Amino acid sequence: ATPADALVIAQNIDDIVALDPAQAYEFSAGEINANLYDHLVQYAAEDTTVLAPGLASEWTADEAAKTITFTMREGATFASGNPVRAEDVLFSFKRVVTLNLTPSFILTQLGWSADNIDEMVTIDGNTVTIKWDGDFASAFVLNVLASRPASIVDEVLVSEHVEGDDWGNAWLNTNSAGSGPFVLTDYRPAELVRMTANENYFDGAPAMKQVLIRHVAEAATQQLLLTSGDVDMAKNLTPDQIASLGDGVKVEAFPQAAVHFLSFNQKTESLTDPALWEAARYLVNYDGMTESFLKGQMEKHQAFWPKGFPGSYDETPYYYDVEKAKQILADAGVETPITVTLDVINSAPFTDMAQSLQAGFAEAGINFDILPGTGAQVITKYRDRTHEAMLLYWGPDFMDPHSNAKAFAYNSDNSDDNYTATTTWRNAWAVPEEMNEEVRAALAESDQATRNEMYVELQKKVQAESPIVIMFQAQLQIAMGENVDGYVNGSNSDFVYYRLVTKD
Amino acid sequence: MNAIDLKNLDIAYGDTKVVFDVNLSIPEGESFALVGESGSGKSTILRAIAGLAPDWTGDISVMGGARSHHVDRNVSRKVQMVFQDPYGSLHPRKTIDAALSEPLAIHGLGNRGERVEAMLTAVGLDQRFRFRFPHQLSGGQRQRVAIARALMLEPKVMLLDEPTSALDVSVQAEILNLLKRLRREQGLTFLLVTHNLPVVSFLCDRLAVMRHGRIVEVADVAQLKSADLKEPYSRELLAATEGG
Amino acid sequence: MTAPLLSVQNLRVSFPTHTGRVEVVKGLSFTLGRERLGIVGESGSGKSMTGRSILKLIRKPGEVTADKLEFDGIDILSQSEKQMRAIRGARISMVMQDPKFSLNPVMTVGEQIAEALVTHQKLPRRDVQARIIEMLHAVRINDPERVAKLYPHEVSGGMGQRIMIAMMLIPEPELLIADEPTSALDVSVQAQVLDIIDELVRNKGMGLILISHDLNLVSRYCDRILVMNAGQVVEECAAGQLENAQHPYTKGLLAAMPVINETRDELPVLDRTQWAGT
Amino acid sequence: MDQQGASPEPAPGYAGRGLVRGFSTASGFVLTLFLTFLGLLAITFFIGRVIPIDPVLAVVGDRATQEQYDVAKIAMGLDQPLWMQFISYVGNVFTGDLGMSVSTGRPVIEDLSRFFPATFEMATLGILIGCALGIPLGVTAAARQGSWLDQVIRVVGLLGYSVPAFWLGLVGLALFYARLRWVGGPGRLDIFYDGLVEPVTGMILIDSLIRGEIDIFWNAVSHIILPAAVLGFFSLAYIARMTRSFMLDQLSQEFVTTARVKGVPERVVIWRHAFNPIRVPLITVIGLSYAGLLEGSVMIETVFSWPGIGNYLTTALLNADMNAVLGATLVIGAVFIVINKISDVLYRVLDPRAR
Amino acid sequence: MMSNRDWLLADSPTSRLQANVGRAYRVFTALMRNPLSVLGGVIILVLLLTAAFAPWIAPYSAVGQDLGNRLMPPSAAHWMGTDELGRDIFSRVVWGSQITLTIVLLVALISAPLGLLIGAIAGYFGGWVDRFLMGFTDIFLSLPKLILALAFVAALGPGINNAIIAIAITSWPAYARIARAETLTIRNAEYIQAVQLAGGGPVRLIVQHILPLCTSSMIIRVTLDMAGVILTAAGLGFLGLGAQPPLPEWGAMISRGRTFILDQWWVATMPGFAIIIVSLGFCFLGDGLRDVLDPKSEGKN
Ligand SMILES: Nc1ncnc2c1ncn2[C@@H]1O[C@H](COP(=O)(O)OP(=O)(O)OP(=O)(O)O)[C@@H](O)[C@H]1O
Ligand SMILES: Nc1ncnc2c1ncn2[C@@H]1O[C@H](COP(=O)(O)OP(=O)(O)OP(=O)(O)O)[C@@H](O)[C@H]1O
Ligand SMILES: [Mg+2]
Ligand SMILES: [Mg+2]
Repeated sequence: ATPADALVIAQNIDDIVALDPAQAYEFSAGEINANLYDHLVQYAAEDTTVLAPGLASEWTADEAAKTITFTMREGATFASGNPVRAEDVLFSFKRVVTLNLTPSFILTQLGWSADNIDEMVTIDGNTVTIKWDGDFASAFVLNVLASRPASIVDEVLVSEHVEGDDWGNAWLNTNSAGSGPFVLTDYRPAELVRMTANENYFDGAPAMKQVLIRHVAEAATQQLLLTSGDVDMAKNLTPDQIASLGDGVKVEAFPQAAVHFLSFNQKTESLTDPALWEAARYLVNYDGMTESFLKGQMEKHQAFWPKGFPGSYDETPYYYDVEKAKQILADAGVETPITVTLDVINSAPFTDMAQSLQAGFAEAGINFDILPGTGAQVITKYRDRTHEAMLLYWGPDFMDPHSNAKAFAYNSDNSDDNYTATTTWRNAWAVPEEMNEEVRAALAESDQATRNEMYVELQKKVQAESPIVIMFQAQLQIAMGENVDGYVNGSNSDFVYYRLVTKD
Repeated sequence: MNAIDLKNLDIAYGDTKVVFDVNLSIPEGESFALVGESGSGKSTILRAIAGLAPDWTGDISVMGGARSHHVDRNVSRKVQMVFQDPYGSLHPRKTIDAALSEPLAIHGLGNRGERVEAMLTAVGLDQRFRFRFPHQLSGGQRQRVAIARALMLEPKVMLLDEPTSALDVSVQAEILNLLKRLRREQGLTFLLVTHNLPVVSFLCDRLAVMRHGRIVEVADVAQLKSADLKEPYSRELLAATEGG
Repeated sequence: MTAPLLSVQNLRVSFPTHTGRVEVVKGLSFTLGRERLGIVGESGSGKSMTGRSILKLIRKPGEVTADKLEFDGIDILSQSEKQMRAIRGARISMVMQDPKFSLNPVMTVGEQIAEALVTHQKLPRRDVQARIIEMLHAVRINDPERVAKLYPHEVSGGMGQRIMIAMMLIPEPELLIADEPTSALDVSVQAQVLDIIDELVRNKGMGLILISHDLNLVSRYCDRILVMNAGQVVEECAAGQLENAQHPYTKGLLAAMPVINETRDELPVLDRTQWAGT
Repeated sequence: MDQQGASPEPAPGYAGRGLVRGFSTASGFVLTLFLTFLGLLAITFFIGRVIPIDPVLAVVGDRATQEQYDVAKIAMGLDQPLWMQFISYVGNVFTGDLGMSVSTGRPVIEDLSRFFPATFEMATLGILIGCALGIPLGVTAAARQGSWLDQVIRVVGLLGYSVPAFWLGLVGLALFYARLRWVGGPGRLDIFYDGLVEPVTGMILIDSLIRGEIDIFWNAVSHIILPAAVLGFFSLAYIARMTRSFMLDQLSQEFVTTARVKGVPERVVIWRHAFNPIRVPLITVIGLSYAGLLEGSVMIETVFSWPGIGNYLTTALLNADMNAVLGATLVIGAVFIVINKISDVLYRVLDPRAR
Repeated sequence: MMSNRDWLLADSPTSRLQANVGRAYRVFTALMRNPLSVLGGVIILVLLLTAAFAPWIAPYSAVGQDLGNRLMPPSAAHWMGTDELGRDIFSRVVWGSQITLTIVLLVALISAPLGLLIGAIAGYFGGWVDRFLMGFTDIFLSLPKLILALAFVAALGPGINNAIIAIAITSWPAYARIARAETLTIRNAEYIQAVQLAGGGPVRLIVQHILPLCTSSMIIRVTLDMAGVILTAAGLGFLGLGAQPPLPEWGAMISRGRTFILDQWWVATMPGFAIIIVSLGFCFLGDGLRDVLDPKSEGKN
């Protein structure tokens, strides 16, 4: 049994490399960060779909001047007791762009850099003015400011722990200096994360005095721990385990923003025919999978922006139809059989998905050789564009449709030396120039409704004609003790909140 | 020409010297015995001549040619050795046929089948032993095979290291007869190690008595027969043999 | 001669082989008083097996049967392992054929001898020590205090055999079986060792079975001789009568030995086909 | 014929003295250690080179820009030629600096001081269980060769050879933890005991005793016992079978018969005469299997959520976290060498022939 | 006319062939006398037959999916139930026997000869050659085994063949040490010296004289290690680096089935049983061979 005022979680956290918001980019690190830090504006625990005031109590945007001015919240303090000041905001952003670690691109796309940050972010008393450079809508900028690297850290506290010119990075990787509802008190990689409640949280202290996340890699072990009552929550159970859970345990489902797709590298000659792209869309056994081993874990979704968010396109016009696919291939004169390799991450459910795809595609003479590999291995290959077919997923960096439009519908330079971390470039798909234009236009559009409309159009195009077959949208199923209430898991790992959890 | 010449021979195993200043000349066709205390270095001398105890100083020559410190192919046609233990000197997984053909194969000699057959006959073994494994043979039979193997390359000199001490008297007699006959027929030179003086008396012309790594006395067999040995140790050996 | 110490009738030892069970001792019979009996025969004739079966040391899958195998009125074959333990060492002991393999390599010589003693007799430690030294001394080992602390690999073959003898004599058995006690020794040491046994046998009045293939040796140290061939006794005679042996096998063995004053050009050999054998 | 004859096992006292042979002095040992380490490092380095995983990606992730990627690559020294990287790594190692792990973001030395004791604790208990049961079982089987007891022991032992570890671990957890509640669950401690004892040795069993926390000690015992027993079962299987095989060799030796001739009780024959001489090869066997356990078992560690070195090393390797891989390999190599050295020394102590 | 048996057991064979076949026959009959090794032999035989006749034995395809029929418990239609993609586990186990057999054979054929050769060379030459080779062996031995295998799999790319090579590469050092220890005991034997005296060179000595003697203990050791080999392959499967899906490799099957172990026990347990039985088979056979091939026992009688 677990203590009444502590939430104990079994979770696979071995993906964590760094906890400093300027460096953290893995899922588990994101979840933890979300509970340690606040942003100027954020998707709050109470409703993760609405952008709410965070450390800024109010703001005004000036689209023409490309600025937003934030007024800092009165009386907010960091967990350390230090007041939250405008200076902290500048410090936080400056850290990120100066350190220039992975997540910094989210901020730097606003035109910020270590050199100009003092001009782009200016403070005046308790207001902060943010400037950006580029054709972006302010809605987009706000979303950027709600993202993980825009977390506000405690300048005073961090400054005490600076080593050399690391801006406190080493210290922040094992400690926290935020204003969030929890404070990081213990982190042992691949073992445990312990957070304790921040009694001074501006939005009220959390009910749980402690959140303990125990690293449990093995799903079966998580299940045993949960059913034995030694943890309150198990995060990585498979649908089949979920289905067979007995009494005393409940399951909550949370739709996620990540989309799963099959993509074809255009450097592979046999995969460049648009007819093949189209046929592929009829060879995926969408329902077979979501009704069986993906049940509850993934939902059929065929556009790049996830369902449930402004700008999403929810039609699923494609279905499993081998005959139709064969017809398409035959009409276009595509020679079969085609044999290509299919890279996939070597864990469930990806290998199962790959095998299901293999079986379906084989019907139409497209044979996959499945090459399972570790995440790092698959990514290495993907980055080098040496794969043929790839089964992977994509989660938006921040909750704005541009994040995905850029990944799925934009590729301004397909050359080998212009590495870009997008699905398009990595599959060597030279996006038609007009589509690139449309992406840029949508980004600049300030009218929210029009903007969403433009993204829907883009999605339709990508859905109909691209070497990327988007198949599913992820959903998290989290099993927890019946007495656990108030767990919030938004559409991605940045929106996992323990603040409202109660146990009775 | 002397079959074997040893001059100022010192032999060591690693850091310990076990044979000191040995000088011997054995004329061709002679049968010479080395007798003496256990551990006195008798086997070591034989091994040095054969090239199996490479750590020596002095001179060794065989059939007029100086010996190198190692085994080499040329010398194997001149000198061969028969070991004490008939159980340890045959490869347990090879038939007699294989053991006897091998020296021929190494030296690229033809007609192997016939030579093996002839040699089996020469050492008094029936042809039905030819495809047996060593464990199917008695000790005496194995020793015959070992002798046959040594003779395959038609050497002039045979080094015999206690060839009969592991055998009982009846088998010993057979082997001794065989050796005597072979020597007569093929004009071989024997250098025989033993601690059995009657064997020396039966098979040899001269003997050297060793103790503590040195030769203490060289004598004719006639002296042995007439109990005319000089050194006290030699006499002690003789006395023990003749018994109480 | 007193009542027989050991009487053996129709002793058979057999082992299974590819071609069925093979008897290696085939119906051996003899009796032994408090005297010295020699068993001779060529290698493999079953001498050691006879010795071992008296101590019931033949292990599966070997099998021992006998019409009678009695030691001092005790039927050996019907004794349990536990009962045998009381007999072994204390009343009958056996000098094993090869000291190199018959001594425990990781126990000191002294410990091994002490074990033979204290297994059958509870003695204060000091007395045990004294007896060991005394015994080693008796088998003519110089500096017994030092030797007692040595390990078997540190003693020479000759010492090993003498230690083996000391170990088997220390519990003062009534019957000693000595299996080739000197095979590993050169001639001068050989004589010394046998003299020691002989002396002890005479002084303590125990029975001795001396196993060897050397007829001269046996005739020199025994009262009576059994000549074995292929598991059977071919001849039994008094030691002094060996020269007059009747059986051609015995004669053959005798003749096959070279002598110092050798004049023969060829040694006579046994015609084995005469005795259906190995 | 020597004592161990042609038994299929390494000759006694061989104990991995590949390089040690010929050097018996301390300086020789140091040289051996040095060369072995160098070899280990070189091979591990080579492995790191051929693995098709980009170590930079492990640091910067898959969304980083080319610029960030390049910066990180230079920061990691990966732009240098391989031999330079190797030399500077070796140089650092000899000043005690194993570098930073990119997968935990901490100094490798700190990671190792946390993961290795966890494995050490479990492996030690495992090997103790393995010896405590395996040796008597092996001896008994040999003493009663061919009996039903012998067959049962052999089959049980062989099962230990053949059962997949993670299967046994999971079934063990499901039964003894979830169903029967006889033992603690996965992890080294119940979560609310976690972090209460300040690490001294890093081994909770020992630390809790040092700190006088008896409750925590018993809690740790209840957690470690099952994984240690699973490991123990595997080493038991190996130890029992080797013991049996060595014992059979000994029991057919003449000196065992000599002991029987003396009328020594069977128990003494078996333990004093037959068992004592096999202690040496047995120690080699135990040493090897202990070294094997100290490598950590990814499978057991995963199933039992044990923060051990096996998992650490595997994760590091799969992320091309070469500093961590090299560091852990060094530790494991050092353990291997030390264990071999110990079995060498024990060999000298226990076998008079080797003195 | 001699009966076959007489021919085989003839005391005086008339040809090399008869001598060698006769020896093999003796080993075989001795093996047959030990019930456990007979059992082992039968298991291996069944494995061989299953592998050879898999297409006829397996009632279903090994890869045919039926998502509607997934995770069915054992029944008359599916003797061992079905897995997470609705494939018949029995059929997969049957087909998997081919892979298991390949693994076992290839590892035995790669690592044992490699280890044998290295060990024999080190032992025969001694000195610096020995020091160098054994130092090298020790380095490999002190590298964590799974890591080494993983590294090789990662380097060579996934797939069962690469996994096999990786396992082979990690297992030779143990054999090298055994072979070396044995070579040391043989090296100074008089029958080796006799060949040296006849002028035989190192190659001939090692290949024709030393290796054949080390082989029997190697065969014994290899059969005993087979369980370990199968399990190492399973361990690679556990990490997702063993056989490529959808190959029915037993280790990969267990490893995939482990998430179901609490509720659908058969998914992991059935291939687990297969592994246990085959491993036992090899162990029993190896144990039997140990008694029969032991050169000590053969030299006598
Ligand atoms: N390989 C070796 N290494 C070191 N010392 C050895 C070796 N072989 C023999 N010796 C030593 O060399 C000395 C002479 O040994 P050698 O074998 O020549 O004696 P031997 O006269 O033949 O004795 P024996 O009659 O017992 O055969 C002995 O002291 C022996 O211990
Ligand atoms: N375990 C066994 N299995 C089969 N045959 C055996 C076994 N032990 C001994 N023999 C055989 O029994 C016969 C008699 O052996 P024993 O040891 O009694 O001979 P021995 O007369 O003592 O010979 P040696 O003089 O060589 O010691 C031999 O032919 C031997 O091969
Ligand atoms: Mg000698
Ligand atoms: Mg005998």
